[in-house]
Amino acid sequence: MAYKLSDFKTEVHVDWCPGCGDYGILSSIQMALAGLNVPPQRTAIFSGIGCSGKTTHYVKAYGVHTLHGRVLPYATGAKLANPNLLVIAVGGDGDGLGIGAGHFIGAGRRNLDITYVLFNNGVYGLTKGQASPTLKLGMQTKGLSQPNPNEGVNPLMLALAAGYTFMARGYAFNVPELVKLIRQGVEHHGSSFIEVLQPCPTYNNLNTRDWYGGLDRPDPETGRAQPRVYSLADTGYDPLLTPEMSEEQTHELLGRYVARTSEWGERIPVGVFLINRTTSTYEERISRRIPFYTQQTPAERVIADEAGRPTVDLSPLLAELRVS
Amino acid sequence: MAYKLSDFKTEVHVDWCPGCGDYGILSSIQMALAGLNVPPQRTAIFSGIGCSGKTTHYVKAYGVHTLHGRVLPYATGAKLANPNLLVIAVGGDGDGLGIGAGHFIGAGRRNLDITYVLFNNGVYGLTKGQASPTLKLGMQTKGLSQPNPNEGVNPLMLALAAGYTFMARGYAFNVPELVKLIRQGVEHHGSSFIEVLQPCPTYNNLNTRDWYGGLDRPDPETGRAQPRVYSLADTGYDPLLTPEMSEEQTHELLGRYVARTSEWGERIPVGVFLINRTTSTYEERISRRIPFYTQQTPAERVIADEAGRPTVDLSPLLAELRVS
Amino acid sequence: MPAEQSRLTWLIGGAQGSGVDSAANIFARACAFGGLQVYAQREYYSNIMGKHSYYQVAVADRALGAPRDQADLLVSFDAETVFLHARQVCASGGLIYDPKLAETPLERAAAMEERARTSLAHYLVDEQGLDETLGSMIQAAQARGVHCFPIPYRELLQKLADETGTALSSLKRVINLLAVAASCALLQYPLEPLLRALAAVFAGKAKVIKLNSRACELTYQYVADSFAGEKLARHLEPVETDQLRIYLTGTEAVALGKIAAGCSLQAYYPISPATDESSYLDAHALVPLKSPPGEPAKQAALIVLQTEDEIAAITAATGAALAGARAATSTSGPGFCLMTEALGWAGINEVPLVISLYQRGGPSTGLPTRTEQGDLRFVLHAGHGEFPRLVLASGDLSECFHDAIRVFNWAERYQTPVIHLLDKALSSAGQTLPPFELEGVRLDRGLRAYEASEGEYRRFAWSESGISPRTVLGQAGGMFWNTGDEHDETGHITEDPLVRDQMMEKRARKLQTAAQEIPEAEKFNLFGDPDAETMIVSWGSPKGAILEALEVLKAEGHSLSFLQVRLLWPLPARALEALLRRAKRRIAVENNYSGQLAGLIREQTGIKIEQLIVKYNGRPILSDELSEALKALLATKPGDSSSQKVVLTHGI
Amino acid sequence: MPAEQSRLTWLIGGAQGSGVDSAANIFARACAFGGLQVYAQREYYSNIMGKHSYYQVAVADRALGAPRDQADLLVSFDAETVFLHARQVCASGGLIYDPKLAETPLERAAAMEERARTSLAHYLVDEQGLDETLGSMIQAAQARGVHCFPIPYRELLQKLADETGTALSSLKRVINLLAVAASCALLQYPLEPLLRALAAVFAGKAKVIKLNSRACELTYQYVADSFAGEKLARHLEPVETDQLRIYLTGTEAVALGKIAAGCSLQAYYPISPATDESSYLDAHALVPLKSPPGEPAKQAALIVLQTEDEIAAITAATGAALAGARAATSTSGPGFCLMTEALGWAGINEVPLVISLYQRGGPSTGLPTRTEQGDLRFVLHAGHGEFPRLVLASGDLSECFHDAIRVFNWAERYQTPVIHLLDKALSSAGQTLPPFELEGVRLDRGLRAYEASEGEYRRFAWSESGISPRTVLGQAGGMFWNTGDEHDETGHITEDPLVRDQMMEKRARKLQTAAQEIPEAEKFNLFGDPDAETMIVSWGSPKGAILEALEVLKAEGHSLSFLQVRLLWPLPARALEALLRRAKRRIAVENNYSGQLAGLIREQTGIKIEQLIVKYNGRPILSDELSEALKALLATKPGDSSSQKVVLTHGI
Ligand SMILES: Cc1ncc(C[n+]2csc(CCOP(=O)(O)OP(=O)(O)O)c2C)c(N)n1
Ligand SMILES: Cc1ncc(C[n+]2csc(CCOP(=O)(O)OP(=O)(O)O)c2C)c(N)n1
Ligand code: SF4
Ligand code: SF4
Ligand SMILES: [Mg+2]
Ligand SMILES: [Mg+2]
Repeated sequence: MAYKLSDFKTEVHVDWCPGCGDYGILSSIQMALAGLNVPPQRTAIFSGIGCSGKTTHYVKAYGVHTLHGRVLPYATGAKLANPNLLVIAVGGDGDGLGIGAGHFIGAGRRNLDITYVLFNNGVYGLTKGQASPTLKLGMQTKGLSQPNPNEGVNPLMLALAAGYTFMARGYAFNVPELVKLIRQGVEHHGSSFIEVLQPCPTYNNLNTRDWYGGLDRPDPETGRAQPRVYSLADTGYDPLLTPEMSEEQTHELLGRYVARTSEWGERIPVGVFLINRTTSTYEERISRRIPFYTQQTPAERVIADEAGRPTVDLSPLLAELRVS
Repeated sequence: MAYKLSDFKTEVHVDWCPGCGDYGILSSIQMALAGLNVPPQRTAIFSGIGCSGKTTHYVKAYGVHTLHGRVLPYATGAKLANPNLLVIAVGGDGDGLGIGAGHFIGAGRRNLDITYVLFNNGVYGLTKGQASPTLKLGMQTKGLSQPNPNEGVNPLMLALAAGYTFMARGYAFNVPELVKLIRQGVEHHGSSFIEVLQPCPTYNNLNTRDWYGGLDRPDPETGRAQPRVYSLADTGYDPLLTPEMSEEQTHELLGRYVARTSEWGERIPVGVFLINRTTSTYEERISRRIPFYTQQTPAERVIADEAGRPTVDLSPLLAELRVS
Repeated sequence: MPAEQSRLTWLIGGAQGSGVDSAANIFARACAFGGLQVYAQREYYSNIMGKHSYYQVAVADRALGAPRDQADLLVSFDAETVFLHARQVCASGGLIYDPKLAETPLERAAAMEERARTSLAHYLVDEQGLDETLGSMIQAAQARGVHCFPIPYRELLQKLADETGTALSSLKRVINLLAVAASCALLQYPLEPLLRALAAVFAGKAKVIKLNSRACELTYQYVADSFAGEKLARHLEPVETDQLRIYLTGTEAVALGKIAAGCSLQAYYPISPATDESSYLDAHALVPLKSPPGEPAKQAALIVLQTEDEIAAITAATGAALAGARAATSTSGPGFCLMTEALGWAGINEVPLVISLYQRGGPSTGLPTRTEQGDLRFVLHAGHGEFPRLVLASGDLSECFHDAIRVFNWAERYQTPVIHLLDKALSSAGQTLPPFELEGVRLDRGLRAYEASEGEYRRFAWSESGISPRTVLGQAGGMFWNTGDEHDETGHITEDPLVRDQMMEKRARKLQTAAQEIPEAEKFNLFGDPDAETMIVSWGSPKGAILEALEVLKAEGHSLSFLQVRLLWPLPARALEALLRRAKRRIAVENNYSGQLAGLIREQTGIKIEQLIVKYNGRPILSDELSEALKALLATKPGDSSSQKVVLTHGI
Repeated sequence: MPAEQSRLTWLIGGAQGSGVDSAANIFARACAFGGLQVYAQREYYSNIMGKHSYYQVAVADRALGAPRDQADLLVSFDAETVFLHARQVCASGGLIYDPKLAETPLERAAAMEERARTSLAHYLVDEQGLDETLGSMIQAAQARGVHCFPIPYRELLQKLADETGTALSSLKRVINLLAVAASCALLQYPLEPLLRALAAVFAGKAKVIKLNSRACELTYQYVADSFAGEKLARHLEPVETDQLRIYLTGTEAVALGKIAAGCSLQAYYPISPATDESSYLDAHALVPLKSPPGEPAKQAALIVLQTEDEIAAITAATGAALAGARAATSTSGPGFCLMTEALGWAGINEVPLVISLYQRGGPSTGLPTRTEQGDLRFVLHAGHGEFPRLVLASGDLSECFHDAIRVFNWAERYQTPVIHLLDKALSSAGQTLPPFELEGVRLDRGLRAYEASEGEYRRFAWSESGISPRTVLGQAGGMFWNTGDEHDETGHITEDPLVRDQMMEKRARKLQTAAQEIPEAEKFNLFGDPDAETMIVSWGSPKGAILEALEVLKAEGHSLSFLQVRLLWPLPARALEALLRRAKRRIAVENNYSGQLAGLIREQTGIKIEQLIVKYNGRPILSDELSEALKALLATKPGDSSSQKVVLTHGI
């Protein structure tokens, strides 16, 4: 059965500011979902708190708008309980890398089969424009009384350190590409991390749509804008890390990864940065111990008969404790 | 005035297990302090919760044994309030990179002039040997019912992503080297991070003193143990990152950093991995706005005259609000 | 004129981000510059742009302290405002609207709540027999006697554009100002104070002032000309006064108090409605100090640290307090949840720590930009185990300021965390007040061991009062240890059962000391007739509405007293009990579901406050709905069970 | 024989990590295999090796439920144990010690608390006129009539080494077993059950069993030979019984309850004293299911997730609950602090979530391995704003098991978080019990919308009971939205004041429904003489000590009743009030500082429980100190103010 975009749209009034990058991300998620052939009811989207957090209400799928910074553990619990759910987590940069940074690391280490889309706008949108953890040192967006005294954290570097096995960056206003990235992320087995560059026209007056598009630096010859955002794939960058690769090849890839992810300002690469095929997913690790894990999921387990009598047989456990 | 080791020792009974690596770290801290020529009363040591957290009680300096995972923000507040204090933070790997990982990132972004010593024993010691966030995937230490299902996080990679400007790794049973590293860390301007490989003979039966020392793999010729731990400095590794370096040189260094920090198992490098001189400290950034910050510190500010009358003059602020 | 008449309620609404706040701000200042006093209350969604927000500005020739349900003049420039608020306008009141929107159907107000839309459709179609357009709303209002004034905003702007040579598109942000100018004209309030307000708000921007002033003049003239015949019953007249006045919000009052108290470090994580306080402090990081005349102005540092989360905020503030700074954090419910563990740490380590807690609608994310007094019981018991804390609740902006100073004094005197309880209603309330005075203010840094001697000093030395002289990190001779574990006198860990008992008792005694030392006047206020049969009991922000209701009831011959509890912990149980026992009928008024103060009072005094008036829809208690509710209650018998819990539901 | 006589208290101490636990475990099982019943209590420091720990094992021919202060036989193999516990041995009791340590001076017990050392020095030197050695402790004990038995551990080990050809150094871990064998010999208890216990504990390790058995035989013989003359007053006799019995701890009882309840995901972060429960579950991740005889045994999955912190633990459990699993988390005070925000989220989203909270000494890190009932008030109000929760406290191991099932039923039936209140005393208590029966157990999954239809289903549909049929993530046709914000019936955000009121009221009504539906027998227990003048009121773990004290007092002619409150929220106020009013004198017994239940009862019923017996030194209430305190109280007049608060201070 094929799904349409409208199958993934609710009727809830979208209350983002005009021109917000969130619109592009929302459409991309909806389009990616429509293309995946998974019924909306098998899909659960989790979100954090922020402008970005409202996304779940606009998508027609099970939608869980959680607490500030906690989107990943909520999503983790649901996916663990029912590994057959398609689980997507979304949230802001403050949500994910400020208050939620600890969970970001924790989830990366697990490599559960979920996809995390980070709305990177450099600010705390919903609380009126304070610096988010990704805002670079010395930048002074509209809402700040002084230049940012903190260095901005690089989400992709952090994701690498945390252990995510699929890393990509998209741009909110390049919807077709973003749809592809999200789809790839969902199809990847393991934890996928997708950073999305998201203009916030209301509070981030530095990294605007025009700025990403390079409108401030037209080509002297053609007069055309020279976008800052460029495609990694176009440079021949190969993101694949496989078990076959030698230590040297691995280091070469990681070196490239670090070099490319640290590019910022004049040229900003988007695309897939890393696909790590050298490790197992959390689900696989559980299945080693519990072979029937994905067939008889914890969520769907029948715990009682019709009369409510427990299906569990305590006697082997009681026998371990017997003192008679 | 020169200080002796004993100037930094309290009479509190040390209650670590025999053979615990913490003893080596404690001595190293005390010796480093004795060598720094800073009076004990100008020094404040903060610790998290865990076996490692008890360190503060054994050091004769202001000692603040905080909450599980929160050592860095407590230390940050104290240092910010009194930038003339020598502030050292210590804690376990669970403390710092599990529950405290978010603060680890936050502190790195700030680059305040503090030194953080992480006791990496691969386990949660004080709660009886659960896997800590640094324990590698698939390892099964004594206390675990199954192989570790999480990938271990690499503290030095995380530190790089977070933005620390001095990164080093020491070994608990190489006290002279560790003393040097701690001293260098304290003398560095900015946030220093020192990971210490710490055997926990009680719960970590894999990464033991013997294992680090390579007793399990004697040289076939000499029969002598071939230690896993080796000195980075001996390989000619140069950790310095300066503003003069080109982008290429920077990438080369970062590539080396990533390669070296990912070594584990047969060869484990220790020493200084990175000294980043390309950025300012948090104190410097504050001083730009508040030029007298380090002279008239927030902590020592006189807020009232002898009669208790506030020294503040509200009138300029009230004038801003005048409606008459 | 009677009390009722001297007060005018002006209400402006519009989409978030469309200038409602600045219009209200300018109108309030215009009133203030005309010698009047104002009380303003802001309502808005947890949203940045597009959802409906409104501002109510109450104006009178005397101090006001509460919002009201009924409006005298409703000012709108979008359709949603008319739909939502027209029914609030009193029969002889006025309504300003954009005639271009007359055809707008209800369904076009896209951001409106479904429930409101349904109820409006019912009102228009079923009750009024009209269609679902804005025009019908106007018609229905007119039918009730409301004077409706169409203001052709677009034309006025066009005129302004033509006259000043500005592009029409860049004038959109001026619409809200036109609405203000129109209000002044209709209220026959002179233009001059409005122009002064403009000059003050846009100080330094001559061009903006000029353009805006011209816009006001144009509109004022237009309205005066167009509606000369149709008269509003209510006027607004400037008052001569040489009183100095400031206009500020609750968060600013708290921030000023912190600055006066010498707070030198505030650590915070952004959260509504607390953030504004930290933003104000951050913008005033260089604190002016008194300097002898002639000498260059001196300054001190106030560090505002935006942390990675609230756990970092409270722990960083604690670290700073240990170093000797007066340190604080400021938050709201969700953030406070994350602080409870560190609160206990500060408690067991006897750290002077100030927490400003702005309550908002709960539970969970709840109603992030709406008000509630739902956290009282939580703050009393937050943190596992038992340790001393003080909890003080402010009831108005003046208390906000002075209490913000007081909590630092208590924190240092009793060496323990102090929670300053505030809420969204207070935080966003705007009010004219006489400038705060530091004359009588004294800062008390508590017991300090400035000359502690090495090796002898014991941070937690036993004492009768429970208080031990304190040193700070870095001080010579005063070395101490802290730990979240139970500790001995030097601060080292102990699990000895007897030392444990002593330490528990030492800490608990500090609270007894505080209870004895703090003057009654700082613990509670008694208003109204102390011998009245009926006593209202409340705390925090309902104060203003209660005082206004008391006046109204008094005018109607009902004499009541009002016990405002300020120190909620340690609760002055004995004194309260004595007062409460004097009344025959007791009514608790609280902005929460269960009547938390009433519960606390019963626990501590045994007295059951039989009647509760509560409100939990996220809106502040309005003085007129409260007086109605009180009147209805007074008409019942005290024991009547049907009136045990009255729920107030007004507000939009 | 009188009740008092049938009980023996055996106490073993030693440095952490030296085998005290396994010795106690084996002794307890040896008693159990002899048909006796035991109740064991463990005390230890927050330390891995070296600090003093001890285990008390009470033995009788009937069920026991509480620890006691006085010991009949003290078993030691280090010096510190003798110093600390010798004075606890009753006059005709026994003391086993290592004669090699006789010269050990007090100061050599390096890990001892300073306060204890000082007080011991005072006892030995000032009171007894002796020197500060272990020998003097023995001497003083003997002077009191205590029989002291020197056991030459080293020689016995040497003999064992020689006999079995094992290296002496590898036999160190056997010392504790020698002490057990010596105890049995002195108590004239047969060797056979001890050998059975060994076989059970080391099942599968034939060599270890053999060596240990030989060690026991050797020692047993040696003691029988050496101390044939010196007789202990107390014997221990096996009892014939064909009752089945298990021996387990409180955490195991809770874990078994969770398994029986069908819990399939537990998320946790390590913390004392909760961790053991999760470790047990983790070790039993493959849950056995009932299968028809002959068919292969079926299994189900129980996922135990160790998270990065407690916030992740509670939120992951919530996510799992939303997916349909019976999900739980388990923690202690500091961890619970971090869970309060997410508790509110589960509350507003009506998620069935179970939290097992093991209270320990607070505040802050406090006394991490000691007990307290200090968190009652905190859990009642944890989380900002107001939302429903149920709180159930278990008083013994059998309740631990059944309540662990019950809380899941309630969580699903009332679709809200349920807190299962436990504490360190319960968690580490070891007890013989009949094997748990699932006969009467029924699992109630509450209202589910299994056949919800797309587009019509509303997760938070209005209902009289407050409960709406629930669907789970992934279910066809039951799509819902959740948010921490206030929501409408479908779960989308709303800030509408009327919808808000409805939702607050809907959620609150669930609690009323629960209050009506839950049978009284699950809300509280009334023990003793229901018409007694004096009523003891308590909750949780003091139950055992109170029941024992009641027996003692009854034997002395005092008739009392005991009201054990189990459902703490919603508190069955009306029923409690009726019971409490029947008594003339009411005494609350609590393991905390302020008497939190007494406060709650006063708040909810108006009844002031005048007399409090509290304990807050981190140790459980001991049945003998409690009966003494009760006797003293009963000797005073009810209104006597000097006896309003009695503080129990015993325990080491
Ligand atoms: C515990 C807690 N602290 C603070 C807040 C207030 N808060 C709401 S949204 C937000 C920041 C949003 O920023 P971001 O995550 O970057 O999302 P954006 O709005 O930019 O999409 C904050 C701090 C909260 N809801 N909960
Ligand atoms: C909030 C909270 N959760 C859990 C604990 C329990 N706890 C005490 S120590 C510890 C782990 C210690 O591990 P690590 O930080 O690695 O230190 P180590 O003992 O290994 O030195 C934990 C989880 C706590 N004290 N506080
Ligand atoms: S504030 Fe920024 S992020 Fe939020 S909706 Fe507006 S534009 Fe988007
Ligand atoms: S448990 Fe491990 S880390 Fe803790 S004191 Fe013992 S050896 Fe050291
Ligand atoms: Mg953001
Ligand atoms: Mg560790």
